[in-house]
Amino acid sequence: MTASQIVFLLSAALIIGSALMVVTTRKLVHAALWLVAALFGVAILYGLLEAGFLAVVQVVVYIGAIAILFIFAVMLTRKEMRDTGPQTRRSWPLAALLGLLVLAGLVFLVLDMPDVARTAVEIPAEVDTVGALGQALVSPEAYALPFEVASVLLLAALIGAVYIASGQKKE
Amino acid sequence: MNLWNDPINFIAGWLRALLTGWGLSLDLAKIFIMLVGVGVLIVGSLVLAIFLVWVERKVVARFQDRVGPNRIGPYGLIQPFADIIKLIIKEDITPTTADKVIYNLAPVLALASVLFLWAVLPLASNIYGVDLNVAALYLVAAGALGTLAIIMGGWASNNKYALLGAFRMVATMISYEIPMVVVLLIPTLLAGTMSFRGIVESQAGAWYVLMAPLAMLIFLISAVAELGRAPFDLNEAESEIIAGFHIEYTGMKFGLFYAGELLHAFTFGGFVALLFFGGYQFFGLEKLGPLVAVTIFLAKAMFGYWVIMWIKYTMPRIRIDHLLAFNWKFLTPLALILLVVTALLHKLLAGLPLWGITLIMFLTNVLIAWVTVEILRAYGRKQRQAEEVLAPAGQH
Amino acid sequence: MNIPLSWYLILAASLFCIGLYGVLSRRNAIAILLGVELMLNAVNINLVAFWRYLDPAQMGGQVFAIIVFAVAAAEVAVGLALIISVYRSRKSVVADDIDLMKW
Amino acid sequence: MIWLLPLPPLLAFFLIVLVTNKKKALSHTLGVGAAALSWLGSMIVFVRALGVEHFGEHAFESVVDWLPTGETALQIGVRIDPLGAAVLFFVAWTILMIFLYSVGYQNFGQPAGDHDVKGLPPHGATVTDNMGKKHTVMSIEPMYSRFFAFLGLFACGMYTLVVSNNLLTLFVGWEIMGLCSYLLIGFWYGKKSARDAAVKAFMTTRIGDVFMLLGIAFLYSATGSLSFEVIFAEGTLHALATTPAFFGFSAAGFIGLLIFIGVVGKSAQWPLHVWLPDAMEGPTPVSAMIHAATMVSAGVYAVLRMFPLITADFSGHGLTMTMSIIAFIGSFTAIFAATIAVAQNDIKRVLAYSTVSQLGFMIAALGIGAYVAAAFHLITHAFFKALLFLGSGSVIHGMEHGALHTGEHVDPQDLFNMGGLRKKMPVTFWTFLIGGLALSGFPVLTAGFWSKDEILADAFGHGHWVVFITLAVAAFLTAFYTMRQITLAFFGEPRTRAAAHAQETPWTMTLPLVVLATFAIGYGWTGIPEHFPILGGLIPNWFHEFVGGTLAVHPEVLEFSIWPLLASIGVALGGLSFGWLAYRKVRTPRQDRLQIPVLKNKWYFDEAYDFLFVRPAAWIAEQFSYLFMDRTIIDGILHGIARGALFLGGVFRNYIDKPVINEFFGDGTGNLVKRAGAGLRKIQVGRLQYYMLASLIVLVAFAVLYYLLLA
Repeated sequence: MTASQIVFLLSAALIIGSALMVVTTRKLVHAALWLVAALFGVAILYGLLEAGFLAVVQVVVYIGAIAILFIFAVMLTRKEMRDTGPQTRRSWPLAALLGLLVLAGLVFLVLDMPDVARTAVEIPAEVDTVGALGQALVSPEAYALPFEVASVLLLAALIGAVYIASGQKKE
Repeated sequence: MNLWNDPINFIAGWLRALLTGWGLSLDLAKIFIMLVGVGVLIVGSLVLAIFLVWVERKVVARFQDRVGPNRIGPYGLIQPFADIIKLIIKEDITPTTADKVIYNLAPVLALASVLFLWAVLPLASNIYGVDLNVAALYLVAAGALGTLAIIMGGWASNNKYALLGAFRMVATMISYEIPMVVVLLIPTLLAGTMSFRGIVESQAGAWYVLMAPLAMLIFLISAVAELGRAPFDLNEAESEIIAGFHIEYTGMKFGLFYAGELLHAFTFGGFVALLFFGGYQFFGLEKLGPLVAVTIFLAKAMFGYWVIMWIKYTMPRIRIDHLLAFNWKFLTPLALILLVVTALLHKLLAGLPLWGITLIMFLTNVLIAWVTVEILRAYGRKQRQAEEVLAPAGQH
Repeated sequence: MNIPLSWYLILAASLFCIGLYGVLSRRNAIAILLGVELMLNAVNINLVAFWRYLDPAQMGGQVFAIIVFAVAAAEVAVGLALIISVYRSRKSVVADDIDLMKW
Repeated sequence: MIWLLPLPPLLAFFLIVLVTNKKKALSHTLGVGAAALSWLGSMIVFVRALGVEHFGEHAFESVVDWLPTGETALQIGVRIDPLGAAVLFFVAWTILMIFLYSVGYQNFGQPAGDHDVKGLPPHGATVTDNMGKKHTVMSIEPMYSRFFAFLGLFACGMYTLVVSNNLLTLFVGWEIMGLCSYLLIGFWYGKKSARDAAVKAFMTTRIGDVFMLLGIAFLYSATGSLSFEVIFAEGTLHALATTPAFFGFSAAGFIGLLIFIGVVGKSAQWPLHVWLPDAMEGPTPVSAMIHAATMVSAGVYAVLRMFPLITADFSGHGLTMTMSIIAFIGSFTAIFAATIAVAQNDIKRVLAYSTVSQLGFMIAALGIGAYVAAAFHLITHAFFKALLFLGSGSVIHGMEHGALHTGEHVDPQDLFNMGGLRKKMPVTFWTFLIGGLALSGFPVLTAGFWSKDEILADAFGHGHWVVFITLAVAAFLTAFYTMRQITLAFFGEPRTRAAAHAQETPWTMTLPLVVLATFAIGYGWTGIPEHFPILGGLIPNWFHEFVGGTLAVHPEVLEFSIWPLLASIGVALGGLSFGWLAYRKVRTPRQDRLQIPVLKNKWYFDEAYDFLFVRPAAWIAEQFSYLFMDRTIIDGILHGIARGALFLGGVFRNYIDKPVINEFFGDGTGNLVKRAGAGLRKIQVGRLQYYMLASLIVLVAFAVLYYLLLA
C-alpha cells in the first residue's frame, strides 16, 4: 500500500460517501453541499491522475459555478427553509435495485476487460500535458471543431437560460 | 546548499537527517517534513494576518486624520493581540434555527480558501509551497471556494440580511471573476506559462505592468470586488443589510472571517506584485539571497495591500446595478479587447528586442485607455443631456 | 502510480449508479439534476483514467472531459432555468407534478 | 485557402439577415464585398493552378474527417482540379458581376416608393424637383437587403459545389441553391405568378433530386466512399462498370443515370424543363444567376464531374445505354427549346428557352463523350448568357424608366413594345449585340462559335449523325431567334412612348455588361483547335490541354474536318441574316408569321402535363373512382348485397348476434379493449422518472437476456 493508493482510497471514500449523501439527504441545500464535496473528491482524483488542469477546472467550474447555481436554485424555489414531506418517490426500492443491477453489470464488464489491472506508465518529466492539451484544443488537426461547437453550445445555453428564467416582461 | 542560499532545502535536509537518525523511514520523514512545511506556512500567514490588523487600523486612522492604535505597545503594536483576546472571550453564539454544521464550517472554509492561495505564492525563487503548472487557474479555483464559504455562512445563519448579503457577495464575485480570469490570461500569455514562478522569472527583463498597465488596473479592480471591499462592499452595507453575511457570527468565528478578509486583501496585493510587478525581483537585488527576495516580495505585496486600502477608505460605496453594469458593460469587454490585442501584439512583435516590445505594448495600452476614456466621456455627455431633457436647467 | 485501472473504473461505475439512483428516486427536480451531475462526473473519471492509462500522448480523453464540463454547465444552466420557470407558474419543483405532457 | 471560398458570401448572408437588415448601403457593401473576396480568392487559386505542371495529377486537395463511423470516417474536403479551376474562374466572375449589377437593378440610391410594399416589385416614387414639378421615378426595392442576403447564400452554395471533393458536399451545395432559387424566384411573393413559379421550380427540381440522392446512396453502398478521388480510381470504376445492376445497366451506368436525372431537373432538360421559363418571375439578376452562372451550370458541372463514371463502361465505339439516353435528351432538348424560343415575345423568356436549348447542347455533347467541348461550351455559354440576361435586365430597366416617365402602362418585357433602343441605350445595345452574336456562334470572333463548333465537330468526327444534324438545326434556330430578338428590341423605330423615353442604366449595371462582353469574345480564343485553318496554332489550344487533364486518359485531339466548320458558319450566318430579313419590317405581333400556337404555347407542355398528370388524376378521382367504381359498381354490388344481407341479417341478428356476439364478443371485446386502454394509459403518466425507470428496466432485461443467451 503506497501513499498514492492511500490517497486514492481516501478520496474514493469521500466521493462515494458524499455521493450517497447527495442522493439520500433530506435537506436539499445539504445535498448540494455534499455534491460539492463529491466533486472536490473527483478533483483530487484528477490530480492523482496527473490531469492538473482538469482538477483545477473541476473546482472552478463545478464548485465555483455549477454548485453555486444549484444552491441559488434551491433557495429560489423554496418558500420555507425546512424541507418538508418525503424526498424520495415511493418506487425508490425499485430504483435502488436497478442501480445495483446496473452496478453489477458494469463491474462485471470492467472485470471482464483485458488487462484491467494494469498500472500507468510514468509520464516523462519533459512532457507538458497542459501545453499538449492546449494545443489539442485549438489545433485544427485535433479538436478545434468540437471545442468551438462546445463553446457555441454554451453560448446558446446561456442565452436560452436567461430567456427562460427571465420570465414575462412587464410592458 | 547552505542556510543563506537555499534555506528551505537546507532545513529540510537537516530535518530529514535528524528524523531518519531517529529511525523513521525515508517516506514517513518526507511526509512529516511536508506537514511541517505546511504548518509553518499557515502559521506564518496567520501571524501575518495579526500584523495586518494593526496595519489596517493604523492606515485607516491616518487616512481619516486620526492617530490609530497607539497605547498598547510601541505604536500600538500589541493592539491586535488585545483584539484577539476580546474576540476569544466574547460569547460564541449559534442561532437556534441555524444549520449548525454548515454555520460552523463556513468561517473555516473562508479562511482556508485564502490559505490555499499561499500554497502557490513563490516568496523567492526557491521558497514556495508548490510550483503548480496551472497556478493561475488555481487562484480562481480557490476564489470559488471562498464564494462557497460565503454562501454557506449566509444561508446557514437563517437570517434574511445574511442571505441577502451572501447573494450580493456571490453575484459580485461570480461576475467579477470573469474579467479577472480574462486578465489573468495576459501575464500567462506573455510568459507562456501558468506557473507563477515562470511568470515571475519571465519578468526579469521588464515588469508586465509596463507591457499591460490596463490589465493590472483591471486585475486590481476585480480583486477589490472579489474581496468585497469598498467601493464594492455591498455585501456588508451597514445602512441596508446591517453587516451582511456575517451578521450572526460572533467571537472568533467572526474573527476568522475578518482575518480571512485582511489576509485575502494582502494576498491579492501579493498577486498583483507577482503578476505585474516582477514578484520577488527588484533590479537584481534578489540575487543577494532568498531572504532578501522574500522581503522584496512582502514589501511589494504590502504596497498592493496599501493601494487596496487606499481605494477602500477613499471611495464611496456604489449601487448594485451600477456594480454589475460596470462589470458587464465595461470591465469585461475591455478585458476581452485587451486580451485579443495583447495576443496579437505578442505574436506580431515576436522578433523585436524587449524594449521595443515593451514600448509598443505600453503605447497600445495608452491608446486603448484614451479611446475608452473618450467613449466614456461621450456616454456621460449623452446621459447628462438625457437628464437635462427630463429636468430642464434652472428647475433645480 | 501503482493504482490499477480497475479501481478507477469501479469507482466510476459506483458513482454512476449512485447518481442513477438519485435521478430515479428523488422527487425534487433539482435533486434529479444533482444526480445527473454525479453521473456526468463518473463518465469524466472514466475518460481521464483511460487517457492516463492508455496513451497520455493522445489528449482525446482530457479534451472530452472538458467538453463534458461544457455540456454539464449548459445542462445545469438550462435545466435550472426551466425549473425556476416551472416553479413560477406551478409553485412546485416536484418532478412528478410536472406532467403536463401526458396523454 | 480553398476552404475559405464559400465562406464570405455565407458570412454576408448571416450578417445581413441578423444584423444589417435595416441598413441598405451596408448590406450591399457586405454582399458585394463578400463576392469580391471570394472572387479574389478564386483568382488566386486559379492563377496558382495555372502554374502547376500536369495539374490534373496534382490537383489541390485537402480533406478532414467529418463524421467518424467506427473505424473509418466520412471525409469531406475540397478539391480543385483543372475542371474545377476553369469552372471556378467563370463562377467567380459572373457572381461578382451579378452582385454589382444588382445594386443598380434594385434601384439603390432612389427614393423609397410611394406605395411600395414588401413582396411586390417597386412601383415608383414621386419626387418634386427644384422647379416644383413632379416626376415619377424608379423607387428602391423594399426588401433590398434581403435580396443581397439571398444572393450571398446562393453564391455560397455554388462555391461549395465547385470546390467539393465529394458528392455529399456537392449535393449540399446543390440543395442550398435549390432552396435559394425557390426564395429568389418567389422574391416578389406578393405576386401569385411568382409564388406559383417558385413552388413549381422547387417541386420540379425535387423530382430530379430524389433520384440523384438515390444515385448517391447507391454509389456509397457500392463503393463505400463519395470522394471523387476514390470513386474515379481505376479499380473502382472497373468494378462498377462490370457489376450488373438493373434493366441491363451496369452499376456505373445506372448510378450515372440516376444522377443524370437529378441534373435533368436542375439543368431544366426535357421533360423537366417546365420550371425554368416560369422562373423569369424573379428579379433579373436572379434569372441570370439561375440560368447562367449557377444552378443550371451546376447541373452540367455535375455531369462533367461524373463523366468518368458515366463513361466507365464506354469502350470507344457504340454509346452505352446511359450515354445514349443522355445524348438523346440533350439533343432533343436543344432543338425542342429552340423552336419554342422562336415564338416568344417576352425578352427574358426567349433567353430562358435559349438557355434550355444551349444546355441541351452541352448535355448532348457529354452524351457522345465530348468532354472538353461540353466544358468549353459550359463556360463560354455562362459568360455570354449572363451577359444577355443582364443586358435584358438593363433593357427592362430602361423600359421601366420610360414607362414611369410617360405614365404609360406597358409591359416592359414585351419585345413588341420596344424598338429603336439602339440609340437610347448604346452600351446595353453593343454589349447585348456581342452577347447575341456569341450565342448565335458568329464565326471566328465570338466565344460561342468556337465552343459550338467544337461540339459539332465532335459529333461529326465520331459519326453521330443524328446528333450532328439535330444540333446543327438547333444552332440555326438559335441564330435566328437571337437576331429576331435583337432586331425587335434595338432596331427600327420605337413602338411605344415608353420605348422612346427609355434611358441608359447606371454604371453599376453597365460595367458588368462590359466586363462580361469582354469574356464573351475573349474566352473563345483559349480553345481554338490546333488544326484550324490559319488561326489554329497561333494560340495554343490551352483549354483542351488544361481541362482535358482532369480525366485520367487525356482525350485525343480530333482530326480537323471542314464540314462541321462549314456547317456551323453556315447555320450561324444563315440564321442571323434570316432573322434580320424576316423581322426588319415587323411592327406588331400579327405581322410575325412565326407566332404559331404550338410554338407560342411551348409545344403545350404545361397543358400536356396538366392533361397527362393533373387532369387524369382529378378525372380518375372524380369519374372513375367516385362515379363509376364507387357509385355504380361498388354501390350496386353493395345494394345487392345489402338486400341479401338484410335478410341474412335478420336471421343472424335474432339468433346469433344478440345472444353470442353482443353479449359475449361485442361487449366482451369492447370492455376488454376499454380496460386495456385504461390500463395502458397509466403507462403514459407524463412523469420523467417513470419513463426512465421503465426504459432502464427494459435495458437491464435486455442485458440479462443478452448475457444468458449469447455470452
